[in-house]
Amino acid sequence: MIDFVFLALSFFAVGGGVAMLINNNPIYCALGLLISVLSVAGLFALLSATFMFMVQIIVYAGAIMTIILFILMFLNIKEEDLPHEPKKNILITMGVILMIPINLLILEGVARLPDSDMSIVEEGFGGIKELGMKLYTEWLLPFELISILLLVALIGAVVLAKKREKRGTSYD
Amino acid sequence: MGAADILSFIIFLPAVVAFILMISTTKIEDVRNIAFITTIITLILVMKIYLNFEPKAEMQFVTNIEWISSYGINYYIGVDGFSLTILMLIAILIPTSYLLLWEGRTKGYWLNMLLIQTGVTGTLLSLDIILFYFFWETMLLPVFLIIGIFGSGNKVFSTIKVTIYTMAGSLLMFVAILYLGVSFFNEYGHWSFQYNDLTTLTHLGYNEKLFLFLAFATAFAIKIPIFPFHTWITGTYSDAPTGGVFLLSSIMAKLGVYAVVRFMIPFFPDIFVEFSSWFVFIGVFGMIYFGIAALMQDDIKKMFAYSSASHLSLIAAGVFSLNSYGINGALYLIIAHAIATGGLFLLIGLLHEQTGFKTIKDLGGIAKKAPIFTFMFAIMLFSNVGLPGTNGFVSELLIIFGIYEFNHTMGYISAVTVLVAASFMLWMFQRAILQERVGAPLQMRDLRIKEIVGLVPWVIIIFLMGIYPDPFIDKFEPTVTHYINDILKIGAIK
Amino acid sequence: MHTPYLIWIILIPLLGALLNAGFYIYHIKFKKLPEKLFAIIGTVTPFIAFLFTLNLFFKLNDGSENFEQFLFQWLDVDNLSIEMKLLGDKLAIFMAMFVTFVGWLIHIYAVGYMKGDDGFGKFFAYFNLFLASMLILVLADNPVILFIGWEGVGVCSYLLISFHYTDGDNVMAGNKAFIVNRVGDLGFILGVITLFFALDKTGISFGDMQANISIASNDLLILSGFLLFVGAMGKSAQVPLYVWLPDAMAGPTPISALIHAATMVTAGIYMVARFHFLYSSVEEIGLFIAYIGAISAVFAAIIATRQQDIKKILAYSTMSQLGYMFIGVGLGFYSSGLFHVFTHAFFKAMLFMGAGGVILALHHEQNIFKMAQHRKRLPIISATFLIGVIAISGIPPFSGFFSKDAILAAAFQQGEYLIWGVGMFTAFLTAFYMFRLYFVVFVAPNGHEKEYSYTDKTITFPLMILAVGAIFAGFLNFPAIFGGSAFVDTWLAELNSVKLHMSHATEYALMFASIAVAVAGIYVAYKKYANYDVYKPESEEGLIANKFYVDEVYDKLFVQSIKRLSRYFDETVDTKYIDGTLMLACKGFISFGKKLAIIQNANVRYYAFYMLAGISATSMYIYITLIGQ
Amino acid sequence: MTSLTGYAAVSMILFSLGAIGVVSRRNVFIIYMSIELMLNGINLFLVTFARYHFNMDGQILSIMVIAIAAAEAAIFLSVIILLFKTKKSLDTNVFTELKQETE
Repeated sequence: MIDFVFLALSFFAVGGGVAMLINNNPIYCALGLLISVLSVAGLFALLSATFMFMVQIIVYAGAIMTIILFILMFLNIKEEDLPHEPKKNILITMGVILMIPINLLILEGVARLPDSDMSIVEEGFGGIKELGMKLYTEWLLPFELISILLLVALIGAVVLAKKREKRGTSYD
Repeated sequence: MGAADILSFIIFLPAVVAFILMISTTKIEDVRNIAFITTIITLILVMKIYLNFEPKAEMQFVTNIEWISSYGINYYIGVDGFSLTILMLIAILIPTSYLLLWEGRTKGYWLNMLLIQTGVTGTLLSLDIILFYFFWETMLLPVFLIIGIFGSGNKVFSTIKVTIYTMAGSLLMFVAILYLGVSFFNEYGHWSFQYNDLTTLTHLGYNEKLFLFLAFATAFAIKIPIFPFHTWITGTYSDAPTGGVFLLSSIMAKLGVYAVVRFMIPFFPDIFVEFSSWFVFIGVFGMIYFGIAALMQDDIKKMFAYSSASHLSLIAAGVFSLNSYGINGALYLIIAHAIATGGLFLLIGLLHEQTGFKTIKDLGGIAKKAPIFTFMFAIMLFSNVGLPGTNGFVSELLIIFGIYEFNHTMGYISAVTVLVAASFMLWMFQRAILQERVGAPLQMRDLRIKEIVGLVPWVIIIFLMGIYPDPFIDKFEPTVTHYINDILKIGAIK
Repeated sequence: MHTPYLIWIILIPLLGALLNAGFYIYHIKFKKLPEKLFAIIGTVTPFIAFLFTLNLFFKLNDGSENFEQFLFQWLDVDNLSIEMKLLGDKLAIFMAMFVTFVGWLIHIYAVGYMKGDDGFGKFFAYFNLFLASMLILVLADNPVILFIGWEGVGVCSYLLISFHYTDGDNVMAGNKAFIVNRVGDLGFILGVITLFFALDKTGISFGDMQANISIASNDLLILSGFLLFVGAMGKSAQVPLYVWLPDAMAGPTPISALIHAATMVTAGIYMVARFHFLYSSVEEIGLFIAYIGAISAVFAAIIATRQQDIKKILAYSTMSQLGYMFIGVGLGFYSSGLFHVFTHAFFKAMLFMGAGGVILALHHEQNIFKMAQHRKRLPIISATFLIGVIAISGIPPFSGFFSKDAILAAAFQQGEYLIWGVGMFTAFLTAFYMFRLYFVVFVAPNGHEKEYSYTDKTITFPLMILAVGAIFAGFLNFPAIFGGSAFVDTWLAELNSVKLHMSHATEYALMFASIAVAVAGIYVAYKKYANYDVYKPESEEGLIANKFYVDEVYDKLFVQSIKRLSRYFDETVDTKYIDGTLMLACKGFISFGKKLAIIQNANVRYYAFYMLAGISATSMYIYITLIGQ
Repeated sequence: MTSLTGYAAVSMILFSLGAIGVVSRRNVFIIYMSIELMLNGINLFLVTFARYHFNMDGQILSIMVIAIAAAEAAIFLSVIILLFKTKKSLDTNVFTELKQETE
């Protein structure tokens, strides 16, 4: 059963990614990504990372994907705005060829690791409580730094997106 | 503050002031005044060193503390008769030159001038060769900026040319320095880059020494410059701003010669002796070559670039003649030439700013409008030509004596120096300054009181050193004798 | 004997120079000062120097030892120990005396001549500086200090010749004088160095060198003697380094009088006399000097016969007379040579000053064919000029006769009949061209109505004093043959390597011959020029009038070729070969860089692609090695 | 099937797809999404190994990654808006302002 779920989720994750890769229209791409992200969330659940599962759905599927779609609509991109990509397929093939050795190497390395139990853990792993305890004790400083980073990104986004008064004066 | 700390203070004061000024104020007057006061303070400190200095051969006011201890690199500075004389020269020339650069500079200009001062004094005083290399390169950065930003004409090209040229030489030197350090480690089992330690190397083979010698020689020859490594000077001197060209010609070029004496003689005495005749030949040849090439230059700055090169070649020939006359004379000419050429470049800078011309054919009639300017110009010119009564004469006389003792034929040829400089200088003086201009008279104001005050010490030094040279020679003569008797002769036997 | 006096002889004119310079700067920068101030400083200082010298002269005459004064150690490097020391021996005091005296008179003359000039104060500053340098030269105890004075007078002459610097030609003449002199200086320095090393570095003062002269090998002595004489050639305008002297007439007349008649040009002779110990030990070089002197004498005299510029005639005449002096010193008769220097200073200075008076009166007209019959209008100048002309022509009892005759007699006695013959011929030419000058300027019928300027007293006063000198200076060395004491000969006896000893009959015969030659010259000149029609000036063509085209040849040979060489060095060697090679390397790098820059197309995707390719290749490598294990 | 290798393979494939997208596509949006996909792949890897080692540090790291991805999303998207406003295009080949003009 678990195997089946894993296979299905993997299929959707990879399929979403491929869809994103080959589609021309950003909307379809975004949908492909959405599928992929949701499947990855499912995989997180399979790996007993319940909190991660939630975060993935809320942040990715909820927040980021919404922003992407929102901006796509906001920009009102027409067909002629899209870049003309005549050599897309050749490039993708080349990319695939390039990626194969990397994949091989990493998977070879992973395969050499000793096998271990990957079954779902019911209690005391990956839940909000356990993760929260760790996050606010051991990882407090990185956590705070991340929050500052988010603040900076927030301000930066506002500054970047705001209306310029005049060309050339904004850098002074 | 102990006496030894004064040297560190002298080195770093300008840079520290420059950094403080950089972040604190933007008013140009403040920047300039503070920079000027800084240089005056350094002058006073150097005076103190000069007076406390005993005319002996060994290093004085030594500071030697660990800097990068795992590789035996030390912050090792000190002063002897050689460096003291040049240090004094720098300390006097820089503040007075500020008086001539007083108006119309920007903040960056002054800051760079201060940084250059740190670079040159550091180069001059460091006795650890890595430290020396550090300052040697530091000195290049502000020059790069000052020419690139404040220059005129084809300035970007000139900047890049001078930088790459010098860097190429420095790189060779750096490799040689590392090689020396590693050899020292192999021989003694611990690291050291102090110049007196490196002189004790004994395991170096002849070929190794030869290559190291050539690497050093290339670096210094480019800086000096010696034929045929000179092609950067004309463009650079012509395009550099007044202050930059002043520092380049009157101080930095001299450091090349200084480095030859400081490092090359002790490191490779035997190679030095073996190749000295070649270098004397190149020096004498360069002196004549540059002198002749200067004759038909139309750009005054280019003419003086060649003239500088001509004198520096003579200095190099003096150094390589390996006797007391030659080296003393070369040192004396370093001072004489620094003052004369520095003054001339500053005055030409003034002329260029006032009239907008620096080509001889466009100039003329200056003497009528600016008599004091012409007077000062003439004195500097005469010193450069080497007239008796000015310091130029004493040095040229000694160098000719030195080269004559080294090799009679070379000596006869080297005496042509009395002709070479005179011919083009006076011709230029006639056309650019004295004789009436064809066409409308130029706008030119005479020197201000401030500028006269700036130049008077130079004039006094020119005549004092020309009329009564003995006390000046006495300051560095023991060092020279020490070099010749203890290092060169012993080294040559080894 | 140590005396603190000596330095003051130099310092006082130097002080005058500094004061004048200071006041002049004040004058142009702040407030106008009266000319009188400069004039007083300028004229009083040489006079005081003269009085000092005179005092020393009398002391020496009373049998005092040589004076010397050690001032300070000038330089001390290795074996080279140069002292700033002054030496007042008989030679030096003799020279200093007439330098200060004639110099003083010319200073006075200059007050009148330069009146109203913008650079009045500057002129006197230069003038005093010149005198001070000349005195350094004369009183120096070693050749290096001598050289300081030597170059000092060179600089002053440069400054004075190009005094009216706004005219490029004047400055060019100054440059020429300076550079040709520098050629001489080159010889001088090398001569000193050669001698110093030839003497095994035993010392550089004249005394030391004289004492050790036997150490040196003969070859080196000849070489150094020759090189030193090259210096003298430059300074004293001998063939082939004479070309600057005629051009130097571009300067105001007092300069010509002071520099090119009385003092500076005689420095060469003085220097040779100073090195008498060297020249008397190598006779070859002495003879060489005498021959150069003879060639210069006749060469200049020939050119002088066809010149039209009054000052140039006098300049060539100076050169010719200097040739005589070199004959004297070259043959070892230093006292005769120096005596001629002495008398020449009087009459030539006077001639120049007279010429200057005429030029000034005619508003700077210098062509002799454009001035005529001044005898009535300028009686004093005319009279003194006549005295000078007679003196230089060698008519007894005027001073020139005695000095010139002594030199010619010396040449005859030494068996150098060629030199003697050339000398006699030159004497004929001298009489001819000097009287040509006199007749054309003062006697020939006047065709020009010119307005005359007022002639200042300061101009005529020195003329008259000098006229007295020109007449009677000869008696200072009245030959023994006439019952005289030959004062100069005995005074300078220590220098002479040879003594005049001939029968009275020969001596009388020689004297008669030289008088006859001079009279013949005067007669020819009279015939041709006494009633010369000045409306038909002589043509300016021909070999002689063009000074044998020497200037042109020098220009082609040296100046133009060096200019061409300079251009070649700058444009071809530097720019094309050396820099060209470097730039070629740079251009190679640049074009290579441009080719590489194609992959740097600013498109981040491509950069990512390169990165990925790199990682991929690395992974491939690692994977293969991993599998292989 | 639910072994370590399986998860690793999925995450690697996701990462590879993202990387291929970055290098082969010219649409800025799709490049952005590809980057997100790569981050997802990495997250999956981290979480997989967190489970493998039974240590939650991996999960915390992946939370950090998500936070950074969020920050990146904010900046990237505003940059895209700006670029689209000025260039009227989503083609990366147009955004070559920093290229030096060679003659």
